[in-house]
Order: sequence, then structure tokens, then C-alpha cells
Amino acid sequence: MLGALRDWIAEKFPAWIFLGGLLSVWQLVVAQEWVAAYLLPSPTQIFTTTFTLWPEIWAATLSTAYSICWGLGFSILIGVSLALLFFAIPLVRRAVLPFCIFFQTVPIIAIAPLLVIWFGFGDPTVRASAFIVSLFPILANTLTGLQETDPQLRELYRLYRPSPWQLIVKLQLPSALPYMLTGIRISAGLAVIGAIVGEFIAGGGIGSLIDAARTQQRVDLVFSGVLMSSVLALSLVFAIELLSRLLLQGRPYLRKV
Amino acid sequence: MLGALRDWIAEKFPAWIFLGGLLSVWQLVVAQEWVAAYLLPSPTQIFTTTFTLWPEIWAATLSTAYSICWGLGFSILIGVSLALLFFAIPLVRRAVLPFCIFFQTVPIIAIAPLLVIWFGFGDPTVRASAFIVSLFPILANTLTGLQETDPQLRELYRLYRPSPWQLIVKLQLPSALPYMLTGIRISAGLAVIGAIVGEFIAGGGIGSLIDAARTQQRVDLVFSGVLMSSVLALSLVFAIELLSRLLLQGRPYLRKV
Amino acid sequence: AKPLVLALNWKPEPQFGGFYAAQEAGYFRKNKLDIEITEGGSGTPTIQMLLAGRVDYAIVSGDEVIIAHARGGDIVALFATYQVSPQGIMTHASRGFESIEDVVHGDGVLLWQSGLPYSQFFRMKYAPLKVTTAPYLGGIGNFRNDAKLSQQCFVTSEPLEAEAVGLKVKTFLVAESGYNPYTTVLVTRRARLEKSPDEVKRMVGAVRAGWKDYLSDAVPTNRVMGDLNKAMSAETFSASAAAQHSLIQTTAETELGSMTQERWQTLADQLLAIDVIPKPVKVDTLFANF
Amino acid sequence: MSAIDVTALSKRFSASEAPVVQNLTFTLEEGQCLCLLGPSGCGKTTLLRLLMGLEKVSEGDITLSPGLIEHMSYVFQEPRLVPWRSCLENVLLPLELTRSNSAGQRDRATALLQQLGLGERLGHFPSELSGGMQMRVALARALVTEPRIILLDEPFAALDERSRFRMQDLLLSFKAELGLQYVFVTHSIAEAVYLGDRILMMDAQGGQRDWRAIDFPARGQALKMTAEFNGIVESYSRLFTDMEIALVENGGRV
Amino acid sequence: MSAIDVTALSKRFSASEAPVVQNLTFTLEEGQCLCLLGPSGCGKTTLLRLLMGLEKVSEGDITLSPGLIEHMSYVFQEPRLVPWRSCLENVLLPLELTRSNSAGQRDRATALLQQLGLGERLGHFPSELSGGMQMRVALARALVTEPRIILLDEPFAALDERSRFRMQDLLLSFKAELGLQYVFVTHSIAEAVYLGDRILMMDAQGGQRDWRAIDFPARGQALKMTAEFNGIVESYSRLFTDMEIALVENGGRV
Ligand SMILES: Nc1ncnc2c1ncn2[C@@H]1O[C@H](COP(=O)(O)OP(=O)(O)OP(=O)(O)O)[C@@H](O)[C@H]1O
Ligand SMILES: Nc1ncnc2c1ncn2[C@@H]1O[C@H](COP(=O)(O)OP(=O)(O)OP(=O)(O)O)[C@@H](O)[C@H]1O
Ligand SMILES: [Mg+2]
Ligand SMILES: [Mg+2]
Repeated sequence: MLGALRDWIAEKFPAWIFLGGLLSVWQLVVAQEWVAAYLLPSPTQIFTTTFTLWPEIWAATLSTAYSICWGLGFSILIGVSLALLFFAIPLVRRAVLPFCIFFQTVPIIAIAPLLVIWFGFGDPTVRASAFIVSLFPILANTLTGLQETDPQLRELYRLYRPSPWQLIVKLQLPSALPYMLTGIRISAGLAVIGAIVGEFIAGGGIGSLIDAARTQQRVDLVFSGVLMSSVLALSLVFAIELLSRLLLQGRPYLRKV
Repeated sequence: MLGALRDWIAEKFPAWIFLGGLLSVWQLVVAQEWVAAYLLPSPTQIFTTTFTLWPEIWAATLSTAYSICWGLGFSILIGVSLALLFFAIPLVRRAVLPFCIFFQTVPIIAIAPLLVIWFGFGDPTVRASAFIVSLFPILANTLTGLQETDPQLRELYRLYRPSPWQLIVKLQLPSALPYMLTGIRISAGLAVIGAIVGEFIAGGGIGSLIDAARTQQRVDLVFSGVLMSSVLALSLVFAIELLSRLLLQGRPYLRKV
Repeated sequence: AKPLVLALNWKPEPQFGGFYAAQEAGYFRKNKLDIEITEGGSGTPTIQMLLAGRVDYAIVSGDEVIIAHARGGDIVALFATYQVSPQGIMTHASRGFESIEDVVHGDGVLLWQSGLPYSQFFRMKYAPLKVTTAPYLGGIGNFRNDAKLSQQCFVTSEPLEAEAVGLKVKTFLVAESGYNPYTTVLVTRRARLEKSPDEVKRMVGAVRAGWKDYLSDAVPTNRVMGDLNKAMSAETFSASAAAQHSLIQTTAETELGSMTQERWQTLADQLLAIDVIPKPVKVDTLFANF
Repeated sequence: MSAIDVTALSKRFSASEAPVVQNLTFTLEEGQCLCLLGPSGCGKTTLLRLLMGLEKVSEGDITLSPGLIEHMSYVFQEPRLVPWRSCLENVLLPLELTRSNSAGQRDRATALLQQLGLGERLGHFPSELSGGMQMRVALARALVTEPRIILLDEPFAALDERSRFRMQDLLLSFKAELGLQYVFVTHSIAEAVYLGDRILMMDAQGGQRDWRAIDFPARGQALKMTAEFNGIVESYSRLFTDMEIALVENGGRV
Repeated sequence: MSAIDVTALSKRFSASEAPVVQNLTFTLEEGQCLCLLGPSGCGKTTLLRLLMGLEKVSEGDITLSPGLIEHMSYVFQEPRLVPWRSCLENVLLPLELTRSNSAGQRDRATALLQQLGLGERLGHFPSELSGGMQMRVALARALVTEPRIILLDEPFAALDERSRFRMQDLLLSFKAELGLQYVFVTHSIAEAVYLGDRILMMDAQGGQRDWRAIDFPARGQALKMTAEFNGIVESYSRLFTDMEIALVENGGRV
């Protein structure tokens, strides 16, 4: 376990290097005034702002993080369940799947009145927004994964007349795993943006902070918020990755024999 | 080809039935005033509005559709290319991939002034927004698809010392195809939302229409816009589906031997 | 009992100073009211929240009141904070514009929030517009970056920020064009007013007292709001509070926040003329002075 | 009573192509074991799949003795192991799926793998096993449920001669001790003659070329040295040659 | 000059486990063909993969004659066909990948498939072919590039006896006419004796049990009836039995 952690840090090393390079170039671009600081604050300024307002920013981040976990958790739960349902009953899939796309395309801002009225101010609306935005990728990817299950293995399992539940747990979910994990990774990023947009409307968290700062010329604060949201997204993605490594632990998934 | 089209219409039949049911329930809910009409207009009202303002709505839809195609097209191009690059050079993947997640999580509205300054008001910003929002799913899914290529087949191909290009075209892309298509389906929905948000910022198309209608509490018009954007997304998804069927034409992709 | 909710349509800023002052000075409590103020954000639909009964009092703009009526939403305006609409058009002084008409007939870009009634009013009154229009999303980033760009503003906000960063600006009030809706209007549902006119009366009283305090000394309340809204600096708070003073203050004979049927009627007629509302609206019952 | 009754059985995969299995009729009695012979591509696998219910019958009938279907087991022509399960987990799979995964049966699975020479490979994943080992895991997986009848598609093709002989005798011992029946597809005529109470030989068109009862008083590797055994093997060999000549004359497919 | 030179070759997959191939040393001369024999799981496939460069050598050396590596071909133990390519497209794959896809070579691919009895299956997808057919497609794919040496891992295991004999003679004719060399893994001792100029026999531990030159003046199916031929087969059979006895005595792995 500890060894895995060490490997993982080593693996992430190039990303840190790249980050360093990126920040240097950014700093240079702003220092040389190639882009005005009121449009794009320099990294040092962003860090200073973040540091100065840390208590508020941290509280906002926590609140957003909480909503994201809720929204993403529900997306995974509902997304995987729906995918299983659609897979089990193709008629339902053919009838309902197109309407799931609707979920993805409706701008949250357009249905904000409905959301706020159903869920009220604050967290519940934010969670709902994170959920709506992040549902489809998990659903679509899990469904594809289920449909791409090796038909030869399916035939093998069928020989033993498993219950549908067994078929799901012992064959279909394991073999859909790489698809699901990719779907979750995509959804994690979307859940973050969903939560922030939700907070534009319903208040609270990083979204509110960005919204207020945006109209007040506080680009540095806007970018602080953006920074924190990216940190949240990256932490989520890394957490998912670590978790999936622990889950798989050297098992050769989807590797043919 | 014609037969395929007929099959396809038959396959979509359940969706139409479901749509009918959904609309009936919706109509009932509004007619019975379970939800007030100023929050949720009835389907008939939405259709009436759409019909009355058809010239404006149609022009807006065309303009948005155009931006979406641009944005999604670029996403596919850049997403697939990046996935290939990341796959070919793992160091680059480890360094850069985390920052692609940044793209997904930054609220377009927060960087609106930057976008507008770089791309100008109007279509270019809208396209850029559609692109930014829809890049990641294609990238992530294609990359997963490439990584999940059957190692046994990879070994087989390597025997013949193919050029990297041949390996990509003849092995990796075909076997990543189901992943890619799912990624494109997810991205299609996101490109629609990206374009609309872009239009909130830069003007034009359905986005402007929704934005203006929202300020004037024209919920019916807001929903007309939402309706058209969903129609766009569904048309895209269906087009992708038809195209992929034509492309594959009975070839047993990813089916083991 | 649960507190009554007053929904603002934006973050704590001087435009809501009186409401926070009433809370701070305890005027609500003194009037036997338990009020919870909730802040809003981009796209917070306060009027729909009010209509749906999710909140008890809301802050909306004058034109929203008329539009809501035209769409069958029965609300009553109780207290109009801004007697003169603070909406304005901010231009670079270097352009040498003398009036709104110059701006809309000039070249360059004009940023305004799409769908705002006054933009429609301009389109009718000054037709045809020559300026290129684009959506306004807040902030003055684009304004700073482009010397030929004009934008909508609250005269209490953006022009002050622009001057603070050293820009020379010239600002025109939208009201100059003849379109002058009451702004930052306290509203409630008619049902609520009819059920307990007394509570509404106490509410308006507390708000008026709050605004009186705020107009005479904004500093303590600004400090409270500053804690809630870290994005706005203390200087901006006081500058903004000073700038809005004349737009809120009424003459000696009329009380703070009071409204006239005549002005509401003008607004309704204007909105009808520019097709924002489909049918005439009776204005005599749509507001109540206390 | 007959265990398997096949009447005028045909199978075609598409209307436009010639049938793959053509008009087969035979009866396998309770307790008897059947071997299938025939040139590559003649339809042996297809017949086995039809018996197992993995393919739909196009024409004709298959009747199984009542209750038999619940006690059938199948070994595919390729190992078809689950890649993310270890050797032992692969063998345990049928027990998990049929909800009969008792401790005793786990022991049985281990014992079976030991009998098949895989006692040291319990924890290996399929990709770490040799071809012959994979096939033996598949065999263990089919045997672990204690079936009454087992359908085997060239199970020993990837084994060396010695292991193969050992496996043959293992199968015969299961037959003698547990009453296990099997339907066995093989390309080795000697193996078919050694293992089959009945031999069905198919021609290249999927038709029934020969249907014969093989009767030895006792079976054992020594039998393979006897003149009688080799005579039978020889006669089948001649049948193959005849078919080939007929084919070449007709310009037909191989 | 020697084509393949192997010195003290060992391979282990992990440091903790016993080596899979152990201390092999042999030399194959130009023009000679080699057959590999050994119990299931002894390391034959691993040796073949080492020769092809598909596995890294752990200890020892493999030296190929200069330029040979570019003219090597490989047939895996399983067909390993590309599922989305038809039979003919699978055979054309190497030509496409080596950029030598001329019209003449397309014809050659079709001709090869016809020689292998698949003339009517050109457009079928792998999932529509029988096991033996798939293996033959794999064989055609390996031959289509006109290699100088071809490594074959039990290529005929899924074929009936007649087809197998025909394939054996086809291979011999390629050897005689085109100078094709091969390294051939098989479980059939007779096949090894029939096809090999040299036979390498491995023991269960991956070591070198026997290394012998087989010399017949001429080869043809009739050879299999001769006493000399059967004597050699018999001697190998005895070697297998000896190894087994030794194993049982040592309580070793199979
Ligand atoms: N799914 C399918 N679709 C079309 N044709 C098929 C399908 N499966 C098998 N066939 C055809 O049926 C015939 C018989 O195949 P089958 O696998 O039963 O042969 P077999 O006797 O088992 O051969 P082998 O000994 O090579 O395994 C072959 O010609 C094959 O091409
Ligand atoms: N990737 C691997 N990791 C670990 N062990 C392996 C791996 N590949 C093969 N082995 C082991 O190496 C040994 C030899 O395997 P190999 O496939 O070479 O046998 P073989 O002689 O070809 O057997 P068969 O006749 O059954 O095909 C086996 O014990 C097998 O478990
Ligand atoms: Mg077969
Ligand atoms: Mg092998």
C-alpha cells in the first residue's frame, strides 16, 4: 500500500514539473504585460490573494466540495443503476436514453427558477445542479461498457444460469470497469462546474465567491476561486484513481487470455 | 442503406411513445396548475411560442448549430490527436493530462472577458466555448480506448514492424472505436451547452434568445430555446449514430475471436 | 416560528444598505418581525421565488413588477429604494459623447444585458442603432481593454471602479432618455398583503427606518456587509454609498420609498409600446404606499 | 431410456449458405459416451453447441432425458477463462454462480486442479499459464459442478501425449466411478476409438458419414497396442481418405 | 553457417519463481528445420517467443544469422485473428503493414487460402469460422510474407488427421521448393519426427532433455509406416515415460 503510494507520487512527478513551467510562463506573460493584469492576474498575485482570504476561501471550498461529493455520488449511483436498467431492458433504453441527453443540454441557468423553487436556496440546488451536469457521462460510459462485455464470456456465464444480479456483479461490472472509471473521471470534472454554476444561482461556496468577485474587478479573487475548483477536481480525479488502483490491485482486467 | 434507415426508425419508436407520454403528463401538470405556468409553461404553450416566433428561433438555431459543429469538430480533432499523443508518449500524458481537467472545471463565465478579448464578440467566442467544454470526454474516452487495446493484437501487429501511423490507423483507432463514439456522444451534448453558454457571453443564437427571454420572464420562450437546443443535441447524437453504423456496417468490432 | 425571508437579487452591496441597516439596528425586531435576508447571484430568480411562495418578500426592479403582472403574477410593490433609476451608460470620456443618443449612434461596441427593457426602449426611441451591441456579464475588464467600448452600469458601481483605476469616464443616466423605472423595489404577494396588512406595514416601516439610518451614516452597515462580501473593498463601499445618495433621497414632502401611480403608468405604457408586455396593465393596484 | 435423441437435425447460420449440420439422426443411451469425428470445419462444434442449447436448431429435434439439461457441463474449444480471475477462482466460478459454493466444494476444486497437474498454479492468472494449462483449468471448471454429462470440444488438443493419456484415463475413471457421460469431439481417431462407446463421424458437408458402436471388454492404454483397436482406427482412417477422394471428384469444399 | 545459435539460455518471469526455460544450448544450421517436444507447460512457447524477440532473455544468448530477423514469421498458439477483418483481410494484414501490398501478393494470399482449404471463406469474419479454420488463416497470414524462417506453435493441433497430413506435406514442399526453414512446436511425437531435421526435447523444468538429428533420405506419408520411423517415435515415447517416472519420484511438478 505504501509502496503503491510512493509509485504514484513518482508517476505524478512530470505533472509537477509541467505545472512549474506553466506557472513560470504565466508569471512572465503577466510581468511583461503581454496580457493586462486586470484580465489575467499573475500566479503570485493569485497565491497572495488566496493566502490573504484563506479563511473565507477555505470555507467556500469546503462547502463546494461537500456539494460536489453529493452530486457526484448521486450521479454514480443513479448513472450506474440507469445503465444497468437500460442494459437489462433494451426497450426502456430506446425509450428513455434520448431524454437523458436532454439533461445534459439544458443550461442550468435556464431552468434555475425551477431548480431553486424545487430545491430551495443553497446546498440542495447546488447538489442538484452538480448531479444533473454529471449524470450523463457515467451513464453513457457504463452502458457502453456493459454492451461491450465479451460475448464469449457472457455465453460461458450463461451456462451456469446465474441470477441477473450475479451476472452483473461477477461479469458485467468487472468488465465494464475501465469504461466506468473513465466516465466517473469525466463526471468528476463536470460535477465541479455544475456545483459552481449552481452556486451562481443559489448562493454559497466558491461559485458565489467567483460571482461576486467577477463583477467587482477582483480578477485575482476570481482566479483564486477557479484555482480552488481545479484543485477540487484534481483531488477528486486522483482519489478516484487511487481507489481504482486499490480495487484492481494487479488484476488483469479486460486483458484477453 | 434504406433498410438500415427503416430499422433505425423502428428502433426509435419507443422513444416517440415515451415522448408522447411525457408531454401528456407535463401538459396535465400545468393544466391542473400543480406547477404555475409562469414557472413551467405547458408544452402547447411552448409549441405556440415556437411557432409564432419561428423565423427568429430558426435563425438563432441555425447560428448555434453552426457554432456547435465547429466546436465539436475541433474537439474531435484535437481530442483524438491529444489522446494519440498522450498514448504515444506517456511522459507527456502524465505531465499534461491533469491540466486538461482544468479545462473542464473552469466556469466559462469566469474567464469570459479573456475569451472575448482573445476571440472577439460573436461566433469565434461561441465556438471556443463549445470546444473547451466538449474536449475532455473525447480525449479521456479515446485515451482509455487506446490503452485498452488488446495487448495480444498489439503483439501481433508489432511482428510486422508497422509505422506508428499504421499501428494507429489499423489497430488502435478501430479497437478504440466504441470508446471514441461514446466520448463523442457525451461531447455532443456538452458542445451544445458550451455554445449556449458562449452565446450568453458573446451574443447570438439560442443562447442570446434564452438570456433575453429570461430577463423578461418569458419562460415560454426560454423553454422554446431549451427545446431547440435539445433538438440540436439529439440530431447530433442521431447523426453520429447513423454515421457510425454506416462506418461499421456489420463489422464485428471488439468482438473476440 | 420560521423567520420571514427577504430575498435580495444580488450580493450585499450599498444598494441594499437600508435593509441590512434595519436588520443591524434591530428595526425588524422592534416591529415584531423576524426577518432573514438571503443574498442572490447571477440569475437568481427572486420574483419567481416570491410568486411560488418560496420567499415572503423580494427585491426586484420596477419593470419586473409590471412584467409579472402582465403574466398573471399578482405582486404588490411596497417600497421603491431608487427614485431615480441608477442604471446608466458608461463611456470613455475621450469619445466626447454628449448624450445617450451619441453613444448609440456612434461606432464601437456597447455592452448591455440582453433583454433588459431599456435596451428595447433605446432600440425604439433611437432607431436605428449604429453601435454594435453585445452581452454584459459584469465587471469592467473589457471596458478597460477597449477605448471604443461603452457599457451599461449602475452609476453607483462601475464608474467608481473605472475612476479608481485611473480611467476617464463619462456616464449618462438611462433616466435621461425618459425611461426611469423604480429600482430595488421591495415587493410581496398580494395574498400576503391582504392577509396581514399590518405585518406589511411594519415591514415597510422598518425598511424605511433602516434606509434613513443608512443615508445618514453608512459606515457601520458597510462594515457588516463588507464581512459578508469580501470581493468589495471598504473604499468602494463608501464611495458607492455616497454616489447613490441623491438617487434615493426624496423631497421633504414625500417619504423614502414612496411611489406614484403616474410613474408606474408611464412605465407600463413604455413597456407595452416596446412589446415587452403583450397587453395593458392596470397600475392602480400594483403598488401600495405605507 | 435414451439420454440424447437427435432426429433429422439441421443447422444453417444464414438462409443463403449451405447448412453446417445436415440431417443428423442418432440416439445415445443412458450411460453411453459418444465421440465425434470429422474434418475441420465439418460442424462438430456446432453440433455440440446445439446439444448444449447454445445455438437454435434450424430443423429437426433434440430430445434430452428429463432433468439432464440441469446436469450438463461444457468445455469450449478454446479455454475461455475469465481474465481477472486466478486459476482457482476460475474453477470456483460455476460454484459461485450456481450458489453451491460450500467449503467442501472449494477443497474439491483444489483437488481437481492438483489431479490435472496444476497444484502449484492456483493463484496464477490465465495470462500466466501455458496453452495446455489453460485448457486444463477449463476442464476442471467443467468438472467441479459434478455434472451427469459433459460436452468436450477437443479438450486435449493442446496436451502432450503423456498428459493426454493420463487425462483420457482420468475421464474413463470418472465414467466408471461416477457414471459420468461425455460427448467428446476430437481429431485423434485413436482417442475417439479409445474413449467412445459410440462414434459419430461427420462428412465435410455436416452430414452423417458413419455411426457405430465400439465395444471393448475393458479399456486401458494397453488396448491401443491390440490388433482389434488398430483395425478400427485403420478403418476410420480409410473412411477419411474415401471422403477426401469423393470431395476432390466433386470439386467440393474441404 | 548457423541460422540460430542458442547458448546457456534461461528465462524467468519473476525472481521468486523457478526459471521457465533453463540453460538451453543448441545450434541450428542454415536450411535445417527444428521440432520442439516437451510436456505441457515446459516452456516451448516461451522458447519460441524468446527466439522471436517477444520476450527478453534472462540469461545466456541467442544469435541469429545476420538479416534473418527481418525474414522471420510467427504463428501463435491461438489463432489471434483481428476480429474486425475478414479472412482475406487478415491474411493481407502483414502485407499492408510491411508496405508490400502489390496486386501479385493479393493473388498470392487468395491462392494460399485456397491451398489451405479456405477458398470459399475469404469474406467470412473470424467469429464465423471453425477453430481449425481460424488456425489455418493464421498460418496463411504467416506464410504470405514469404519468410525465410517461420516459428510455429502447435499450428495443426486443431486439425483432423487428414488435413494435418496435408499441411505437413505442404510445409515440407515449401521447405524443398523455397528453402523455408521452420521451428515447429508440437505435441505429436510422430509429427516432430516427420518434420524435424533436428528435435529438441525439453523436460518439465524447462531444461534440455534431448537434442538429436533426424535423418531420412526422403519424407512422405509412407515413411510413417516404416520400422525406422516408428522406432524413433517409440524411443521418444520412452523418454517421456522416463521423465514422468523421475518426476513422480522427485514429487516434482508436472
Ligand atoms: N456464427 C457462424 N456464422 C456463420 N458460419 C458459421 C458460424 N459458426 C460456424 N460457422 C460455419 O460452420 C461450419 C462448421 O463450424 P464448426 O465450428 O462447427 O466446425 P468444427 O467441426 O468444429 O471444425 P474444427 O474442427 O475446425 O473446430 C464452418 O464452415 C463455419 O464456417
Ligand atoms: N507471462 C507469464 N508470467 C508468468 N509465468 C508464465 C508466463 N508465461 C508463461 N509462464 C509460465 O511458464 C511456463 C511455460 O509456459 P509455456 O507457455 O512456455 O509452456 P508450453 O511448453 O508452451 O506449454 P503448452 O504445451 O501447454 O502450450 C508455464 O509454467 C507458465 O505458467
Ligand atoms: Mg470446432
Ligand atoms: Mg505453448
